[in-house]
Amino acid sequence: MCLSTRLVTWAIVSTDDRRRMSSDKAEYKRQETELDELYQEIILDHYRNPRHKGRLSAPTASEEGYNPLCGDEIILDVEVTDGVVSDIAQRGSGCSISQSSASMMTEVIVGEPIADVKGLIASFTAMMRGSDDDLEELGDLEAMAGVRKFPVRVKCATLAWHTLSQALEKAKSS
Amino acid sequence: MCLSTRLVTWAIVSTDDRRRMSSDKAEYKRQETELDELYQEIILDHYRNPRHKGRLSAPTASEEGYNPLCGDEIILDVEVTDGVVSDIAQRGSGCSISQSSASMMTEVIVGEPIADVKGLIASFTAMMRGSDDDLEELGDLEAMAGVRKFPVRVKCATLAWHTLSQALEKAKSS
Amino acid sequence: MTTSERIGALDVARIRRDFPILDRKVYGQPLVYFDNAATSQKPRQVIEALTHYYETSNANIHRAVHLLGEEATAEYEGVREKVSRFINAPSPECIVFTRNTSESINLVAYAWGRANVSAGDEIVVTVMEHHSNFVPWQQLAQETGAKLVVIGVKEDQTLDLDDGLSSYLSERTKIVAITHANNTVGTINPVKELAAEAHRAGALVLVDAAQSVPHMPVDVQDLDCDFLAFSAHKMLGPTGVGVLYARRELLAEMPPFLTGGEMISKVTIDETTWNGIPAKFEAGTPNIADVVAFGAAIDYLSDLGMQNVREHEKEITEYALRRLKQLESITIYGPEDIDVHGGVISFNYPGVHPHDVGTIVDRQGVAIRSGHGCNQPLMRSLDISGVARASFYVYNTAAEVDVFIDALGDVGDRFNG
Amino acid sequence: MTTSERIGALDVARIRRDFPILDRKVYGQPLVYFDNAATSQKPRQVIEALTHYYETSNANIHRAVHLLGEEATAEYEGVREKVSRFINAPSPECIVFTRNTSESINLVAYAWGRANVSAGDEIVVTVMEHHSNFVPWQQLAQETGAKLVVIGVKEDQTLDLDDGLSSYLSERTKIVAITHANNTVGTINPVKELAAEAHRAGALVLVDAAQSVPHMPVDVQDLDCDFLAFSAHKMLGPTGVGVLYARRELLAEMPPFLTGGEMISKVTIDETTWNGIPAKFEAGTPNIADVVAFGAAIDYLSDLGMQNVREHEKEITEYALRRLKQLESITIYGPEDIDVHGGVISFNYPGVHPHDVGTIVDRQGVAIRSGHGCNQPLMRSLDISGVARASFYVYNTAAEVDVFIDALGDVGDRFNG
Ligand SMILES: Cc1ncc(COP(=O)(O)O)c(C=O)c1O
Ligand SMILES: Cc1ncc(COP(=O)(O)O)c(C=O)c1O
Ligand code: FES
Ligand code: FES
Repeated sequence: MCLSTRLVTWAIVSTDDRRRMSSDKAEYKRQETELDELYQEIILDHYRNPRHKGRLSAPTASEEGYNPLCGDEIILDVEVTDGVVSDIAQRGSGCSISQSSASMMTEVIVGEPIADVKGLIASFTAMMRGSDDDLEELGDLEAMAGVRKFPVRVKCATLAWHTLSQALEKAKSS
Repeated sequence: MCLSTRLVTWAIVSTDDRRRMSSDKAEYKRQETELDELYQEIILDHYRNPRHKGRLSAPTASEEGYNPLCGDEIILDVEVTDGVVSDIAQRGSGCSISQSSASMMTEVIVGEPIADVKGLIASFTAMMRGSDDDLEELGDLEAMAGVRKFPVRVKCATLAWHTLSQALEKAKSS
Repeated sequence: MTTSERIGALDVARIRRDFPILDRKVYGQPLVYFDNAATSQKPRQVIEALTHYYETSNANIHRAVHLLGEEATAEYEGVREKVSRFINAPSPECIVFTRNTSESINLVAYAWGRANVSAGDEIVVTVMEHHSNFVPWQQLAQETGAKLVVIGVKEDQTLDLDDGLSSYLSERTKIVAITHANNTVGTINPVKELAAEAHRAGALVLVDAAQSVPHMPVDVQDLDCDFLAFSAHKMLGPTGVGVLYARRELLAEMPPFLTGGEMISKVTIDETTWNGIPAKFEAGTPNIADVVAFGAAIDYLSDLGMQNVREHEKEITEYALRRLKQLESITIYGPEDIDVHGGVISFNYPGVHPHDVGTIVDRQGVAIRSGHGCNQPLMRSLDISGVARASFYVYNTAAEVDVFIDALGDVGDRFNG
Repeated sequence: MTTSERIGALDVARIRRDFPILDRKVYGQPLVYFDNAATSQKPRQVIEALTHYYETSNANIHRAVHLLGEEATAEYEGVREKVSRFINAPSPECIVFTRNTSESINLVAYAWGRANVSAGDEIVVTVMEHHSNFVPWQQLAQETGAKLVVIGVKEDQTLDLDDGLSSYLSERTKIVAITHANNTVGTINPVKELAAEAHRAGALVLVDAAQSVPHMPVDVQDLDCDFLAFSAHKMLGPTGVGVLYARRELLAEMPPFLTGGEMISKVTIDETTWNGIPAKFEAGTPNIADVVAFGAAIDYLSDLGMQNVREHEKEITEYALRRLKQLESITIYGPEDIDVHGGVISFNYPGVHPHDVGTIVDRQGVAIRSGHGCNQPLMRSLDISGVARASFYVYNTAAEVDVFIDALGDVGDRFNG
């Protein structure tokens, strides 16, 4: 069995090698670069060390977000005081993109007036849709722009933001 | 509207004429001959003037046959006396093939011993399946051989015979 | 090249070149395909879309991170959008892909029906419904103890609405399920008016559009129906794809029908939560390739223009009716008024079974349908067991009608001659 | 031409030439398609069968007197016979065509289930069922008040049968619904033995064969199961075709599921009588073209020989497992024993989400699946939310496994490096 497996391996390697030859080296490089831009150090850092992870003891509103692509979920607790997002916590599970996006989001919005947060949500969503207009305003979040080259993963990046948007709606009416 | 219709007619006739040209004259003749052999005078006669049409007042057995191709039905009443099919009646509706087959069948089996009738059923069924072995024995029924060139219509020809076979089973056990 | 000029509503000579099967000989004769109400032929654009899909993007859709899966998903969902625009649905979410019209209607009868119809309620259908829009309601009525109310037809096989639809409605009427265009006698029903009346009485309306969407412009918002069902295979598309249009709120409220992969959001041992619409109604791997190819069929019809398709069929139906009427002792069914008569003609020779008619013309290359056409209640109301039926589509020509009429001559010769 | 010689169980080099999509580049790299458990690729023989059908014989089947209809019917019914022989069913009558495995199972849960399961009865499934063989039974249990009994798994993801199947059975057990081969961790279950035990307890057995019929010899009479379901699209066939095998007596007794055209014998205003089997279960126009093309897929697999297919997958799976185990800190799921492990490997990198793994290897041309694989109950029992999964088929090579392993190196570099 072992031998026969080796033989298969061998024979097919030789056929397939010819195909492999035709592999596009330049394109390979381009893809590596796109992956580098997706998995930037800052993103991996937030993924490994998520900020504001956990829950709030008395949130103004809580909201659950769900990504139909993968079934991953994020849960946000927000505390709103005098029109300002005074505290926030996030939990749930997901990929590096969704987790780091959530983590970075919590960092930038804490302490911000709701109106500004809403602007940020709009800017971030616009960026993920392809706009480069508000890149400066987004600061570190600009790192997320790399996701745009990975269309199926855009939902990962926006998950936390959509959830935030709904949490704020809830907070308003509560 | 009338004019425009005429124009369409006209224009398309000319395109289509070219296709028509390519119509196979020899094949056309062959098909006409096959149709002639299907719709023989004797078949059309039985179709127009079905024998033993109706019902029996005290049948030994009655049976309903159903053709899934078309939904047509045939109902047979048989009277069996001392191992002989002493009387039979048929009703229902169907195409020229099924109706004439039923009519011809009633004519040949009336007065025959059950064993012989069973032989006839077997011979007829064999003929419809393509065998030429028992053609002589079948007499007038041989006219039905033309149906074999029309595979989807074979069920029409055998409907009455299958029904008869089942009616005889019933008669036996009653 | 006069023949490739557009004369009449459609450039039929050019269209015919798109249909490979029209080059086929049947018993040595060029195929005259007049069985379009059963299923239509397919243009090479549709066949090529299928081939192209399998040769380049085939993958399972939704939830795939790889490129093929992404492409396949985009193509599949793209067709949902196309279908949505084609019938002017308010959103692609309102489009559920099924296998065929029959399944679309069963979906409603099971998922909506079991949740909303109970003993004593009423379901209104017509005697001219195809079995697929009759039996599911009959079964629902039998299972729930609801009453099936059946609208009859008049002499000319138009609905008997002399006393208005309201005479069939009651406070207990839950749904009116009605065909837009009948597949045997060709009657086109005034579904827009009927829908308005049914809604006033608080009933929902399901339109069986299997014979209308392929043949004329259909706008679900204009008709204002609640459900509408049709099949891809009758409109140049592949077999295996049906469409159910439903109002968004209805889809959202309805429990699912088939359960399993794709249609869930979360499954635990104890319970399952459903995916959003329309995914909730598409359990398991869908017929991805055929949905993709159906997109090419919609493009093809959109390019022709559905109003032109209808005009063409009107022309050819009028011509065929005129020629048929010249034949001796033939009975033709369906409304006289071409404005309420689709591209379908049913007829009988007295004393000749429709299957004999079918067999005879078949040997001259003409494919027509014979039988009850899944319209037994209507056949019974006409006191016949079946008809011979010719039905037309975009590639059919008046010259083909001539071939057909010639072939019918042979029927007369054999049976009456 | 050493490469076209047969080495190992299959002549893979020759097989690969039959699959046009394998010439495709993904992000500049040759496609390595390891998502076969989701859906397989299609050989040109299948694609050509589709094209050929639409270009020469397309027509609606059954009840047609014309030649195209006759041909189409013969081709469609011919494939029913082929399928019947392929799984050694006693008769083509036992084969019902559906859309997919999910619909096949729903058909049983609705038509058989609603007629035979009532409050207090028990339904046995396993925690490793695909949602399509889990949710329909869960729903049936909820609707009828029956109890859902769930067999768990052991450490190595084989079924926990230490106390025998009988420990899950009772006098009230009506059916045991069990997967033949799991689609995520690859476990092959001893369904023949389980069926015997279930039958002794008076329960019926449904086998979800979506992952077995495509990959190994399956003989329904040898397994002695009552129902068996699988999908054409996972075995080189087109999307849109599923199979339900059922014992003849069961099909004959079961009430119909979907109602409408084709499946009736007689329809009156008051009642309907059903057609014989299997037509009774095929309402409306079937997916004719894809069933016909499915015939070409069965021919293709029969030519290869299902035992050879299994051998080939064993070889490649063993090789892939050996190479994967060399990777640092990877967790591999599923049984160690290759004899009870299908051609599917699931794994995880600790701290790396499977979708990140999928994205990275995709950019090197390798298509794998990431996520719960419609196996949420199993995932939950493993306390994970998903896995990365590579699944193999007849055209996959050890060289492709090497490409895949290289690509995984990049995952380690990025996340752990
Ligand atoms: C074990 C198993 N059962 C059922 C299914 C459902 O098959 P389909 O999506 O074709 O209905 C699958 C497909 O993923 C499967 O792997
Ligand atoms: C009016 C009408 N409704 C329903 C159907 C059923 O369509 P399908 O067989 O595609 O389910 C047909 C097809 O003959 C039809 O003509
Ligand atoms: S894959 Fe689930 S959130 Fe990214
Ligand atoms: S067509 Fe009905 S019996 Fe011949």
